[in-house]
Amino acid sequence: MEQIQNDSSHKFKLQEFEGPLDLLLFLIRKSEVNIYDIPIAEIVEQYLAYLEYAAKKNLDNLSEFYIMASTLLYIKSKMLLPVEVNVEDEFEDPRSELVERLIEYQKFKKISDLMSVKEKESEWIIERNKKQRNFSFVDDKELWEEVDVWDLLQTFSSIVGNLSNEQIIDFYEEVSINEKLTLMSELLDKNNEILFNELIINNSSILEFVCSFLAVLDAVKNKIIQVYQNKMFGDIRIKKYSADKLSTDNISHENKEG
Amino acid sequence: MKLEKEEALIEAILFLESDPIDINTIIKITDLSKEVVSETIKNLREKYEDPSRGMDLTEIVGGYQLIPKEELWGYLKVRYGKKNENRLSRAAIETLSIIAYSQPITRGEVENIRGVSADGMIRLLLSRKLIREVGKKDIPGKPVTYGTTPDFLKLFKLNSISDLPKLEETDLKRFELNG
Amino acid sequence: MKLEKEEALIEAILFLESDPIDINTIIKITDLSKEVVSETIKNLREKYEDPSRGMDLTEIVGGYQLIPKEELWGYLKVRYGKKNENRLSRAAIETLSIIAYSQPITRGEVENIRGVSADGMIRLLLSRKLIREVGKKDIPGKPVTYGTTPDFLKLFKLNSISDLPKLEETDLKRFELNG
Repeated sequence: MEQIQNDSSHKFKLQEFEGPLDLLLFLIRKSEVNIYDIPIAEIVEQYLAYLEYAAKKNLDNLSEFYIMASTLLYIKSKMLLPVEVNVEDEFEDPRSELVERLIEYQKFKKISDLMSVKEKESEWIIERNKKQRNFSFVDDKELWEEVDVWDLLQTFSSIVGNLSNEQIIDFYEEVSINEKLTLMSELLDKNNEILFNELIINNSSILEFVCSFLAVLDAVKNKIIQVYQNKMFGDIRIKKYSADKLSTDNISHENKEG
Repeated sequence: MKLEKEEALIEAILFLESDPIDINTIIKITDLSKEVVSETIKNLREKYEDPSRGMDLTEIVGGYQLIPKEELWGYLKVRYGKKNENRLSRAAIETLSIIAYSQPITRGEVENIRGVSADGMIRLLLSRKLIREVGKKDIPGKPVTYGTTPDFLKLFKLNSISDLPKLEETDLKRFELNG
Repeated sequence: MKLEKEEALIEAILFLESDPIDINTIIKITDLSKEVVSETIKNLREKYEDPSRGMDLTEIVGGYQLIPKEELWGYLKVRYGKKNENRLSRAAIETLSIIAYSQPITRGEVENIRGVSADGMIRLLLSRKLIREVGKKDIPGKPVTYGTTPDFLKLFKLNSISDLPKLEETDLKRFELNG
């Protein structure tokens, strides 16, 4: 930051002034003079010293400073003239208009300080992610209610139809065991305990038995269920797996090997 | 523990996020311990359950999210719902049908069948409570498997998943022919 | 009045909006009376004042908005903060202050107060949408008059122009040597 020394050895920084009024306010304060009785000659001298320096530094936008300089010089000259005292007229101080402007300007400088504080608060803005929020109010219950189970079937069937033969085989083979696993967990949601027989929907299908049995073994292995059989060849009872010790009146047939 | 300030901070984070935010990200932002974050989320969630609160703190895949309570959706739909979309998206039905017919099924398997990412759709179906996590598949990585829920059965007026209409008539034939 | 459900609904609306929402829009969405909406907003605002809440219910630019509490910004800045790179210069703030406190005001009047040309500053403030032309003064030449905009209120977090910070009565008149 560049500094100069003027005659009164007041230091000030260049470009600190928003305009000639700002500079004048500064000079008046520094000189600690009464604004209603500005020693114009002294202030003009300091003002011109600054201007001269600024001109040397090739600062832009000095025209307004020059206009003020001429105003100041005009006031100074008016003050040098003898005042014709006319008792009827009020004495018009040649400085009064300038003083009014300075006071008005100072008022706004103070307001600007207040505003600067407020503006500084907006240095940071905390913003929400503006992109479309993820709520699908339209993918609503009612929309789902318009879909029926046949839509599901049709959709699924067309998906299957588009799969390659290889994909279908892989895919189809899994369906049945998975289906039994699903049925089992569904039943276990509603009941504490279910019977193996409940997994069999179509009694005539051997595949049903095989898949159900494989599903049970799979679930046991994955610690989803526990199974018991109270008597030989009796129905297998299926319970949700719990880490607690099994009660003694049941014989565990947990089969880790599957 | 009172955790007032922690609660305020995490509430502000949930407010600012528009997507689900996972607990590790919250830990990173807040510089709080996992225990404190979990505890605070639990407290917050309970507070949001109050009927005078407008959102639920929901846990869905990918993290936590504030979501306007469902009973208010009727009012909110007009202004905040996506317009020009009064039909369920094809993707949603497809994904649901695959999960319904092939459960338990992993996300990867759904993606294989549909050929596109299933992330968003699975999240949607989870939040609609039509599917849920049912276990983990016994393959490397132990991916989560999904299945349908009681709400799914209710919606499609099924007593049990075994009442889903079967493919047999049309596609089983094709399967047999080619099998 | 308990207004539980109304509170929930209005909270959800405030949550979904990212910009200030005015009371009439809330009335339209909720189909509630103005009294009920005002009362509910008052209740909500009090509740949000609790230190365990992460946002404030603020009234700005004629609307209501949930804004994360300022004391939390330190944590939130990294992820959600946007530094305002367009801070106003001293000259711009001076010009803006003059216009804000003396609107409607012509360029000439601004220049008279500041003692410098206001052309560039007015152009800057216009382009930042902080001021706008509001009319013409009925003097020879019919110069344009300027006033502040809603964006101005938003930037300075004001609800209305009457909320501008006030100078003490004494400050207005007194000239301070040390000011």
